[in-house]
Amino acid sequence: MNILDIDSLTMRFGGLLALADVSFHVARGEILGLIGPNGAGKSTMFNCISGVLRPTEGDMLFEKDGKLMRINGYKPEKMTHFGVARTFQNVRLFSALTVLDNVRIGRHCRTKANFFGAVLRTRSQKEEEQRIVDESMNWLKFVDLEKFVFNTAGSLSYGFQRKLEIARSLATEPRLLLLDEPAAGMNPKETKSLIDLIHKISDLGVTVILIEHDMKLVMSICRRLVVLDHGIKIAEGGPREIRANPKVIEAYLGRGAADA
Amino acid sequence: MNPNLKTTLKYLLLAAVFVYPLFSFANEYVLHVMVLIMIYMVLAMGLNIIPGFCGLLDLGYVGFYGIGAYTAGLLTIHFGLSFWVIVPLAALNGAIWGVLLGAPTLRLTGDYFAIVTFGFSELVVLFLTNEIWLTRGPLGLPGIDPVIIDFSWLSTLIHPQWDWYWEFIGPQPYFYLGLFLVALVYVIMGRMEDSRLGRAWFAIREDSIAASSCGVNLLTYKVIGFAISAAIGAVAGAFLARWTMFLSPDMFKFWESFLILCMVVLGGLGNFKGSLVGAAILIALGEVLRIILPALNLPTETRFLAYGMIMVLMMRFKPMGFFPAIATQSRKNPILIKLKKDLGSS
Amino acid sequence: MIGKTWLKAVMACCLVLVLSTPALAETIRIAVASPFTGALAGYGDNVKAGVTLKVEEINAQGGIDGKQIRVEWMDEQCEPREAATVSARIAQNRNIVGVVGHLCSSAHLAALPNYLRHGVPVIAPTTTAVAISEQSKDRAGNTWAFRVVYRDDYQGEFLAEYVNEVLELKNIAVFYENNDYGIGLKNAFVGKAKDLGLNIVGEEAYVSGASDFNPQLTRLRGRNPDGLFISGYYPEGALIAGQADGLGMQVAKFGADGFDNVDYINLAGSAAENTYLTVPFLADAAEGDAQEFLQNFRERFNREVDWMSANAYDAAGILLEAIAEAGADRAKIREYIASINSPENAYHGIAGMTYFNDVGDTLKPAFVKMVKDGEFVAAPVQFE
Amino acid sequence: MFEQQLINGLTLGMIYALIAVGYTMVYGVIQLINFAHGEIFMLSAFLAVTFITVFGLPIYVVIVLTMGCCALIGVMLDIFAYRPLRQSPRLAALITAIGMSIFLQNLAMIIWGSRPKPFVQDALPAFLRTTALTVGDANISWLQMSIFGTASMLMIALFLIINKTRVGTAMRALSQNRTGAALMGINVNRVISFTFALGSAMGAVAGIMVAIYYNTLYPTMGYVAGVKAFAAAVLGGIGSVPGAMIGGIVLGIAEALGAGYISSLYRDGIAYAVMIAVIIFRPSGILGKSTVEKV
Repeated sequence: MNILDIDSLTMRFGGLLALADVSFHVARGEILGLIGPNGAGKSTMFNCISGVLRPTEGDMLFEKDGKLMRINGYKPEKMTHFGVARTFQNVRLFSALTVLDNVRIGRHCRTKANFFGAVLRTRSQKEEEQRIVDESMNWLKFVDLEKFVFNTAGSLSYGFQRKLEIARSLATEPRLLLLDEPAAGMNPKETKSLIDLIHKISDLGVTVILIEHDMKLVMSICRRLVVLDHGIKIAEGGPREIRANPKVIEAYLGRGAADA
Repeated sequence: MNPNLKTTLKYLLLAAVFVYPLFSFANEYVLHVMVLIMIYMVLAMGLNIIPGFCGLLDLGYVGFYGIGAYTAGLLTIHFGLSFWVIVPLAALNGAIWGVLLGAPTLRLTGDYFAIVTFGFSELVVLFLTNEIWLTRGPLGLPGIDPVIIDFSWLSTLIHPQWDWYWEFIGPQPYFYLGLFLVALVYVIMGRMEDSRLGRAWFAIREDSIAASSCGVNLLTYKVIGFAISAAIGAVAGAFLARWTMFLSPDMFKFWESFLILCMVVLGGLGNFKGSLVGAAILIALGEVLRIILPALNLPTETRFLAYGMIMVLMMRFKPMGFFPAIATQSRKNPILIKLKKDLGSS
Repeated sequence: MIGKTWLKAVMACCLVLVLSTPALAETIRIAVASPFTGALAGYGDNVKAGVTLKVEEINAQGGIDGKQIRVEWMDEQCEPREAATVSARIAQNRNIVGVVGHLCSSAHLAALPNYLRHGVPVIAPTTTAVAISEQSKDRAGNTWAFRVVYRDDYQGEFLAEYVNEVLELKNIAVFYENNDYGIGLKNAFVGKAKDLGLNIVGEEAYVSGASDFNPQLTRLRGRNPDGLFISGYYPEGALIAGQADGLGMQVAKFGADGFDNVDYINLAGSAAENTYLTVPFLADAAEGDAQEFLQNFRERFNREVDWMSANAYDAAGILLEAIAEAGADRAKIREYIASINSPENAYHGIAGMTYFNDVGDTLKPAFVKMVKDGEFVAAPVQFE
Repeated sequence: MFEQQLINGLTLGMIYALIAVGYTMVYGVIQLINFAHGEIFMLSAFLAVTFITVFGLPIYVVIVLTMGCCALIGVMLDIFAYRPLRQSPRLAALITAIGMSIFLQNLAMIIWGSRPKPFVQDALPAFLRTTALTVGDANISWLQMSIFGTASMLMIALFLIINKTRVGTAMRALSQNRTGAALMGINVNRVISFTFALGSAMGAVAGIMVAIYYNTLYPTMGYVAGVKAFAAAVLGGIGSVPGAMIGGIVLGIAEALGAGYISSLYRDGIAYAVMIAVIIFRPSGILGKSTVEKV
């Protein structure tokens, strides 16, 4: 069964057509690569799925309790609640807060203590706080950041910040994880550990959509790829097909490259 | 300084302040100023939620202060309600207005929100000034009863000769009541800060888009923050009403909003303990200048000249405030202390 | 963190404590509480001038019992909160035996509880609010708060009668300042005017510190009044007169003591002509002392005297006389002032004679001045 | 009566607009609400009167001289108070602005005294107070005409400076992206100082016009006018110069009509209520561009 169906999605910003009639689907449990040159509309696609933007036309269907439901127009926090988590192209951490606090905030949508619980320090609130810390620690261990629990997020190196952002999004218990260029700015060693991490995430049963420019990384972990160019889907298929697709080559290398 | 010595000294000083009003040499003016400082401590802590925790500029906090004060004053004069009933009612009224103002406007960005809050507080003052049938307007609201603790109904049941009835006269009882109020708000602030609620606020402050992708409903949590902040401001107002026993719309001009904001910034945005220092410094500064300037043979008229200059200098050399660290309360969270220990030992 | 926080807060408080310990000196100290900074500092300056003149006179004569008088100038910006703090400071300092102040009624009302509880005699030169009468006694029934100015209700009614009988205006437009003074005065005037059968064609308000009155005046102009009653102070009053003139409203203007400042004419220029105002004293009608005072005032401050300075001069005079007669003791001073309770033992100041009733209010005759050829002159018809 | 109220409102609005451009330009380049701007407006009135009474200069010279002095004050304000705080949190600069506002206000009070002063009427041409034309039942004086004229002229000049000159281009670049502008070789500090100078000069003209129009000046006059003008700047869309002009005029007219037809007691309240309503329905003001954060 598909976890996400994108059906002729269109996104306009004034006169600019960022996504034009894009359709594809994501199967439950797969790692899908979303690639394309700069300005192709990849991040716009993520912003639509995660609720930051409301698409102009078309449908987005997300699997919930075994049924597909239309998710156009839901706010980001609602999408997180449904089980869609994401990272950002430019890392967006709560940089003045500690690493642990960042992940604890990720637990927000799965917990429910309110003002009165907090002020009266009820038993259930205390238990919940303990659970939040335990679970957050598990996620930090999952991404190998347990050494930095009490450091401020802003003080981490770029690679670790990326990982922390992944840990934070995992803490929301997603079923679909959107990773926006997770390897950008990483050295080869960090990239390698990232590949392992993505595999580990997939092993948990989380479906992953990946935007990435590092073709080696994409080709090595994605079974299937969707290619966008100027808001139009130009190709879809396995890594080998895509690599051979003349349209893709043209999009990346310019007209003429495919003929040569 | 040796940390142990420091702790001891700190508690000694606290104890000294605590017993000071009981001595016969206690200076009533000093006590008066201390009570005033405590009111501003409550206000500054309450305001800190908005610019400090949620990262929104609020230029109209005095509106809620005024709403609380007049709620308390009118309920006292017309219905003779007890202070202990009035405080929750004032808080509730403040919170209601916080929600009414916040719900439609908290989606505004940055300075647009700031100017809306400012406009609101001006409207509150205009209402208090113009609706003479209700508030007596510029004539002021004199003759508000002081705080009364009345357990006579209980004492007569126990013993006919006993009369457990105390009326607050002079600054001493208000000092302790104020201290209680500061402590109460302090504890509430600490507990809120180190909770799911506080973390959601800090997330909004640090990066609202990331916060919403963590599942934080931005508007809801901003409105909650605004309502709580308003309620705290209203409580301070209720205390003020029963302490000064006189209210006038002049007491809630927008300069007060700025003053409280200055306290918050000076103490450190997002650090509610810093707000205590900010309040103490800015109120004490006004009084210190009142005393020092004549001693230096400078005319009274130079008082605010110096005040403004000192404010500028403080910001010049402490642009982040005295205590820039945020979310410090979690350092005392037993769960985290234990975690730290476990991590250290492994 | 918390340690340092508390430490600093406590240290700040201690600093206040240390600095506020009273200094010992061979002087008699009185306090003057008024706005010396802020929007209303101009009025505070008037009070300061009046008191300064009186104190300098006494000190030049050798002070009281050989002790010089020292004045503590207490700035309260006309803000009730500041006034309450200032009054606590005054009350605490036992060396201060009496107070001249406050300037604004709201500040005065906020300060009174402290004075009453500690027993500080206080004489207000300018507070006209009616509500003060109910707040002037302590629990034992002793009056501690006095004022040398008549109440709003008296002036307002007086003015209504004057307008009716002497000026013979029938259609009155009322323009009042939205503060305790303006409203109190206006209410008294309107109430009396209606009783007298005058026609109040419109009531408009403005806020103090405003500078544009055209919208309200335009509205009032539409009602064709033959008189404009401006219930407020001279700075706004002058602008109102000027703007009314600009709008082509050639009507008689009248106000109360709030207008009695030569700046009214300076600011309003030719538009000030044909303005009538009630005042507690008339320079022309004043006795010998007063003429000397006027002369001294002009020399010392290089401006014409206004009613605030005159009242402050008298208020300080009463307080200092009480100190001289009864000694530098708060309770005795209070008793002495309270005993000035009939025309026979009234204090004869430059603003006429002053005596107090049971609640500390004063009963004074009111006079009428008018602006003629760019100067204040006594109105041709006075009124008893 | 309506025409008269409209004229009243328009005059008021022109003055607000002149002050508001000072707020909005500074906000545009450094995102600072310069609360001390109102005090510059106040200082200009006092400086002008001082120049006339002490040095006996003719009014036209005085206006130019005052504009220059206020521009200088604005630049000094920037250099001494705000420049050290460029890298600090925005609120630190805001508090500094409030502190400077208190300082300047009290400084003026100490120098010139706290009582209101009349403007020197003798220095003005006599025809100013006479009626220029009559529209319906409204009289428009030459003074009002010259306020309209001066304000409009200055607005056009400002528009030309911002859109047609090199420094104007630099200002616009700065308001888009300060780092980018610096990388393009723009001397950021100099452009910011120029912005302060320009805004202060505009405020100075407004100050003199208010002092002449109402024939009064006092140390706290900058406070209220400044706050209203700030509201006008926000109403028009803070950061937008044409927005500030429109915001000022809208606010002035709303105030005059509100006071004339609804309630003079709620005069300021009507201005604020209009402002709040506009902002709720147009969250970035009348002409402000809503900035969408790039994710």
